[in-house]
Amino acid sequence: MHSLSFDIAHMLAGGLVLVSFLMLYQDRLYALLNVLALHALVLALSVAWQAHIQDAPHLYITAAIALGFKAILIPWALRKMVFRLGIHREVETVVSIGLTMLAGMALVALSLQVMLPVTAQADPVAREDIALALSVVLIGLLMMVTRRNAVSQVVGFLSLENGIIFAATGARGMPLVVEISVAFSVLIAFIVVGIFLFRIRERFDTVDDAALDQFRGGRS
Amino acid sequence: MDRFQGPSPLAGVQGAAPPGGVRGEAPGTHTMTIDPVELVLLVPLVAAALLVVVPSYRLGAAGNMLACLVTLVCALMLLGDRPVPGQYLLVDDLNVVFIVLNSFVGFTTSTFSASYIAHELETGRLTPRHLRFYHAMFQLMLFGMNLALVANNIGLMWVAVELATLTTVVMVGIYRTHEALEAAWKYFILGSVGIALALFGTILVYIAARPVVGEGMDAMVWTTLIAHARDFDPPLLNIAFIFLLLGYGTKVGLAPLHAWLPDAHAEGPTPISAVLSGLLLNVALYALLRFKMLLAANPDAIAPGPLMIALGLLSVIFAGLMLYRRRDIKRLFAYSSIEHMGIIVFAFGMAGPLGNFAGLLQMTMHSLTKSAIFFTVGHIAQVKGTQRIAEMGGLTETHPLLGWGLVAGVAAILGLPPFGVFTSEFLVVTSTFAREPVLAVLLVIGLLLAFGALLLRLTDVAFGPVRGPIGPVHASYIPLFAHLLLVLIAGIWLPGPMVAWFQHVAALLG
Amino acid sequence: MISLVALCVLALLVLALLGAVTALMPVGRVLVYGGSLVLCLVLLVAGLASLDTTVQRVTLPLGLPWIGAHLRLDALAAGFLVLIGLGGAGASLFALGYGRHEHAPQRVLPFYPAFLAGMVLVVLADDAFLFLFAWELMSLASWALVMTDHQAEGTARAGFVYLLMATFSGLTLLLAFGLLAGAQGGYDFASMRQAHPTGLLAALVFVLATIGAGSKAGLVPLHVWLPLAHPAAPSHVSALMSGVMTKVAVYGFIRIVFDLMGGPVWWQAVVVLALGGVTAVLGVLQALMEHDVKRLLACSTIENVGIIFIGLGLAMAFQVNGFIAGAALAMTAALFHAFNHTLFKSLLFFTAGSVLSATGTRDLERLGGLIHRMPPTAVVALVGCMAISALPPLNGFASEWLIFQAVLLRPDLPQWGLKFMLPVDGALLALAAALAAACFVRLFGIGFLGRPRSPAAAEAQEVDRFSIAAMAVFAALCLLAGLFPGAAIDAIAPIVDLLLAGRMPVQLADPWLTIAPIAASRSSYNGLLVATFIVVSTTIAAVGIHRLASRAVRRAPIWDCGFPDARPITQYSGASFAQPLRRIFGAVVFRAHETVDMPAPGETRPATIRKTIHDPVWDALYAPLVGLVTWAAEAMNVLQFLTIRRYLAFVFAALVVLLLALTLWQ
Amino acid sequence: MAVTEATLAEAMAALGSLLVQFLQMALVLALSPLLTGVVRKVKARLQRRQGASVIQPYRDLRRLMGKEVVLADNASWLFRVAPYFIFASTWVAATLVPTFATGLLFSWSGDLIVITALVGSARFVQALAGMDIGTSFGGLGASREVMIASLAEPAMMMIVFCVALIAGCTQLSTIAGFMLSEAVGLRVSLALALVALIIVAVAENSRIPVDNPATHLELTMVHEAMVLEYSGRHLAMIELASSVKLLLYVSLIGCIFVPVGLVHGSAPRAAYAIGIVAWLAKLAVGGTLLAVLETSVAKMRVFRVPNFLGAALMLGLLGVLLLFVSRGM
Repeated sequence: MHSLSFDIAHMLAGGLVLVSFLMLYQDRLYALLNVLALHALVLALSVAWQAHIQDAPHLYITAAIALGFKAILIPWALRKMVFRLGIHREVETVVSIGLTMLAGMALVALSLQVMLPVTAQADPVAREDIALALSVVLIGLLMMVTRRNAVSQVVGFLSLENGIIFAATGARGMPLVVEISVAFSVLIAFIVVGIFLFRIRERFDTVDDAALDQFRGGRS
Repeated sequence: MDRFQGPSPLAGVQGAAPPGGVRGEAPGTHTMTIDPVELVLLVPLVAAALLVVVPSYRLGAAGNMLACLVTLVCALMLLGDRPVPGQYLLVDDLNVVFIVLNSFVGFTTSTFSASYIAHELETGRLTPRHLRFYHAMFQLMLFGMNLALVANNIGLMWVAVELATLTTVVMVGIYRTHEALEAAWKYFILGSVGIALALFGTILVYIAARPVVGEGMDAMVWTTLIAHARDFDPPLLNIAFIFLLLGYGTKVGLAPLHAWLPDAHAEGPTPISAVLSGLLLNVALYALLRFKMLLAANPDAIAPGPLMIALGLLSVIFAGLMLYRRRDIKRLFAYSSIEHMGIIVFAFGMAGPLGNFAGLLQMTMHSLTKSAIFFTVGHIAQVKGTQRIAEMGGLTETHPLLGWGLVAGVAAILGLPPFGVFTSEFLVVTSTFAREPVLAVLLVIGLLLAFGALLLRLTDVAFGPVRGPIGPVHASYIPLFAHLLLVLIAGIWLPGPMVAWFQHVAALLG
Repeated sequence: MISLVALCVLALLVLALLGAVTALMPVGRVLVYGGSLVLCLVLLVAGLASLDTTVQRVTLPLGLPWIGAHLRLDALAAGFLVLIGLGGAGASLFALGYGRHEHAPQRVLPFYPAFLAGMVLVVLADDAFLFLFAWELMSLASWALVMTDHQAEGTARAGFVYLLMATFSGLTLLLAFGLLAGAQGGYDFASMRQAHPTGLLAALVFVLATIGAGSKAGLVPLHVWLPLAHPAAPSHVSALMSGVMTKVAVYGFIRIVFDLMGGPVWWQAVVVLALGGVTAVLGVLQALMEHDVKRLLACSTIENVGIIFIGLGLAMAFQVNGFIAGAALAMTAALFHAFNHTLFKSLLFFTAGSVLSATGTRDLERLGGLIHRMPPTAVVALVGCMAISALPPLNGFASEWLIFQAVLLRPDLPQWGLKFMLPVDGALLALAAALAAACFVRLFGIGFLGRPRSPAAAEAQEVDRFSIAAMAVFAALCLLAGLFPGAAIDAIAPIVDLLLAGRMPVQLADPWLTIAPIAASRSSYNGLLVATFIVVSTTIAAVGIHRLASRAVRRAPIWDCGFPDARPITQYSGASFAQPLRRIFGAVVFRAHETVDMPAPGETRPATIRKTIHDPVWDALYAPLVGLVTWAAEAMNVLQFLTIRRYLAFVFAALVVLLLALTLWQ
Repeated sequence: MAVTEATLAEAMAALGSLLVQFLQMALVLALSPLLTGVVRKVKARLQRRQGASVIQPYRDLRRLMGKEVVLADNASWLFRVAPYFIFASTWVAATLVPTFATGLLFSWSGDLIVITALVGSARFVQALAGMDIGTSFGGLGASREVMIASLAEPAMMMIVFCVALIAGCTQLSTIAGFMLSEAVGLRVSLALALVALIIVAVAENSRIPVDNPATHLELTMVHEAMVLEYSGRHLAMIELASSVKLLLYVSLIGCIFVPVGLVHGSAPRAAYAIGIVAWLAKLAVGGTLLAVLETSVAKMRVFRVPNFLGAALMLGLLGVLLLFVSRGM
């Protein structure tokens, strides 16, 4: 029983990392959004499984948020936005996708290396899970810094956040998890709304292209 | 599992924590005995709720000041009457320093803000509607900061820091110019990533604590954590600290995580710049210190010192260089804040009784001085109608009080006697040099770089031919000179109790 | 006594506050300067009275609380207290009159007493914190004074360079004290005296102290601020800065190197000697090229600081070799020269101030003929010029003579470096003295003699009585110190005794008041007698000729070899006067270059001569540094304009780097 | 009684020393124009001219003193006081040099450095006086004078160092005494010092090749350019001071390098006669050699003078360095 629950949790965690890599691999925006939804789905499954094995019903709320908000609502909103704002349908990368994947590999290796000395004293879930969560977080950050497109950057942030939620739920008995996941959802909603309001087409930091060019040089 | 209440079986470790004394999650539920800690939180919260509906901006400003004053009084009461630590709230020697400082600067800033916004209304940059929002946000921000400071729970602390950050994001963007929005956006995005990293770190701390302390809320109560930190898994703590360092370090404004700071300072209303530099950075620093103590308590964990020293030094030298090319006066002082945060983090990184003492003192002095500078700069920018340094000049000639106020403030921030920053920088450099000469030399180089740049700009603004418009001033000088006076007194004479208290805190910090 | 001095400091600070309040009223000037005068006189008397007494200490509950503010009045402090009191009293007296010409008294009055207080506190301080506190306070207050005339061209740069260098000096001393205090934070001097640093530590402390005190004193190559800052301040402040503040820096050096560190090492003496020699010559050469009167005086201050440091270097050299009598001689000479320099440099700055207020210019090329318009000022200026040129029987000669005696004392020092440095320093000192004479012939000759070179100079009015009184007192003191050097030497003896546990023989015991550093058969000098001889011979000659030969005088137009040109512009100017020396020395040291643009026959444009001078120190040391900082600032500035993605990349990179570091650490 | 007798004897001795001191002062003053006259005479003879009488300088002085002074309109008091001061300080310097006797009553009131400095004082005032009227020639002379002095003075100091290091003191009487003793021997540094001193002496006295005392060609003048505006008794004082200075340097060289015949202050009276004769002989030889030198070389361009004096400075420094490195040199 324990072994099985552990294996399933582990599998879901691995799946999360895998989906993260899938994200890195995408070069079309719509596809990326689909993968994002998948990412959230895996997260939701994982959280639900944790709720089950930890016997912590409140985690189901988090799972529900992950499913409803992140797997459905956000991808949908982003898709809408890409359409409405006429954003390029391609993911603009800073370095080639191959290189990004390699870097992602390196990051996973780094996470494992970092977590290696952690003594597996209490339950092995912690060590493995956290290593994987760390990978997801790092890959999310990597995504944010290697993609020029605002939408893909939001996707990066979302996956980062998924990693954190995953870690939080993985930690047995962690308080405030639900609140945190709600807070994060609000944060993400803010970001999405912000992008939409400020019409950020290309870059994360461009509020309005035309206006920006005027003062960027003159200010310091 | 009951996650929200219930006395911890381990709360008794810290001494006396009677079950009834533990605070509930919502402050103020104990109507019978409201003690100062709750008031420190409650007052701003209630004020925020009230101010959002007050129509007149004058009334709003007055209410804002009043609320801050009451908060200050409550904070001062904490000095004498200190409640026992509970599961959520904690008042100890360390955070009392911060709370009192926070409330004081909050109060003076609200005074400054009253005269500042009057001018903003005149020039039409803000409307009364904005101001209602502004005042409410101001109080909310103070609430967030105070909550972060008194929180005995690392999760709660995280939430509070984020609340304070988000309110300031909104405040930074309040002018709704392109620049302001861009600054707010930058702040928001970088802040969010910082939030995420800090959270991850917090989770890791929990995971490290859980096997020792047990599941549930106890594993997030700081007093419990510190009592058991010795037994935590060191590698986990290490990773946690790196995430916390970067996460809260983003808020502290350490290079290379600083990017939001100059823009947020430059584009927001000046009271907010003052609060950002004087308070928010301190709050984030406070969070960092708490975790540093945690790490220091574990003999096998990585020493937090070197990491902090490295980031601190990097910030000092980086900011020192960045200061040279600044053309916006508020951005200039924002970089100076980065520099000083670097010094403070460096001092805490060096640790030891002298290093920690110096860090605490430097932090206090920096808060007072930098907010005083922003008060001056705010009025100067209003008089000149711009923040461009090139359009200011000869201020001591045209506006003697403002000009000399700026000179005094900058002299203080540059670490010249008779002001208090001198004392702390003296301690930092001398105590470092005896232990790590190379680091001290690097620090001195950074200090000199920053000194040169700030002095150069000060000379431009305060002296030389008169440049820019010579408008009338409607300044409130009291907050400015109150701060400068305090800094001056601290430079000459530090009250014995305060020193003893700082020394105690320094010992706590290890 | 020490409490009296401390009270004086307090009173000065109160005066500073009063000055800030009453700055714009006429009474403010009288209050501040009158008060400063009285307080400085009290300090002077207190210093004189404390020279011989035992060490007095007092600890105030200020500053760093667990240390307190330690004040200590020993012979060394008392000696410099005398110096500050004297210089301060003179400057205050002068300012009572001179201050009337100030455009913005509110920029001077609050800072002037604070500046004095800072200097007094430096010499009183007995712990590192108070010392540096006072040191920086002194810098800050004087910086504010430098910025007085803030709208004048060059003031901004002067103030900037000054305060930056002052802080550099402060921070360097901070490091030095940090080393001396050790990790335990023994910041009071008493515990520093106990911990004799050795080896590398001592070397480091010495280097830092030399840089720190030297940059405040104006040692080459740390002197660049001095010719900028001193002239920019009001003249009485310039007098204080040049005459007194540089001495306070010398005090700092003496305090650390001789008192706190214990014995020096021979290479340290070589370093000090080399710095002193180079400083002396470079300073005076720079002074020769200057045409701004106050800049010229400031450059000459550099020279004199060099001379003082030569004396200190000699003292170190002899002390290292256990030759205490020689060390005492050299130290006495250095201190005496410091005292003398205070006298004549203050005097000269006063005269420069008088000239400035009388003519409105500091440009030598626009002066001339002032001896007719301002006779008393001219007389005292002449005394000052002769004193600083080390001409007998004035005081400058007496102290330089002592230094020469010290150089000649021991050619057989065992260390090769000292063997080499001693004669070279002697030569440099001689060269500096000769060039100083040339420099001050030029200053007085161009400034006061000849015909006026501008209408302002032609219509100059003699200055007020206070100024003249101050100048007259200092001129008289120059003369007195020259006539009775023995008194000064004996007064300095307790200081030397404190530092070196040895002293020069008592001088006043000689019935003729001759001074003999070692023995009369070896070398001796009697200023009084020489002066008497000169006066008597002059009188005899004048009276005799007037009685016996002719006394007829006829006024006539200038002869000038039969080609008189009425225009004053045909006179030698400051630049032309310096030309030969500029060619000889300037071409090598300053890369001085002249280009003559001679119009072809028939052209109507005027011929022009253009001279260019490069400051080698600035070019070699400061320009690259400025360039480096500018370059780095420029390169870093890109970081202000990056996209959020790049900033995030920094965060990401920091995270990865730290995690990597963690794995490596593990 | 015994006490008073002793005191009396002391007083007599003191009076005697005082007399000798005054004798020296008077002799210096009285003989200096003669030395100038001798130099001129020898020079004239070397140039196959008859030349003026050796006492011509006395006549010149008398004539000048009797004349009225023509002062420029804008001459200041400094201009009028300067000649007397220049004369007095040169004279005092000269009397500090042991001419025929050492250890005179006031000889300890100044050593070799003081003598150099007194000459420097005279030059300082002279340069100022040259600039007082505000003519281009005065400035030219003063400017060149200080240029020469700025090299000659350090050179002189190096010579002083050299001698002082060998003798172990700067007191001329003691130096002379030491030079008379056997301890001196032949030393390289002394030879260097001698050459340097001669160069300095030539420069200080405005002699060919540095300056020409006889010229009045504007562009070559140094000393004469400074005194162009002087006339009458003022000029007389300056001329006399120049003569005294020449005598000073010849005596100085004699005293240090040829101390033969110098008597000590406490010697019997008769010995003074020998001393004076020896001194006169030295003066005669010195004056003749100077004349020969002046006749045999040509005047230099002004900007070659620094090289000439620089050589003296270097020689002096070399001598001193040698002494620091090895006492035997």
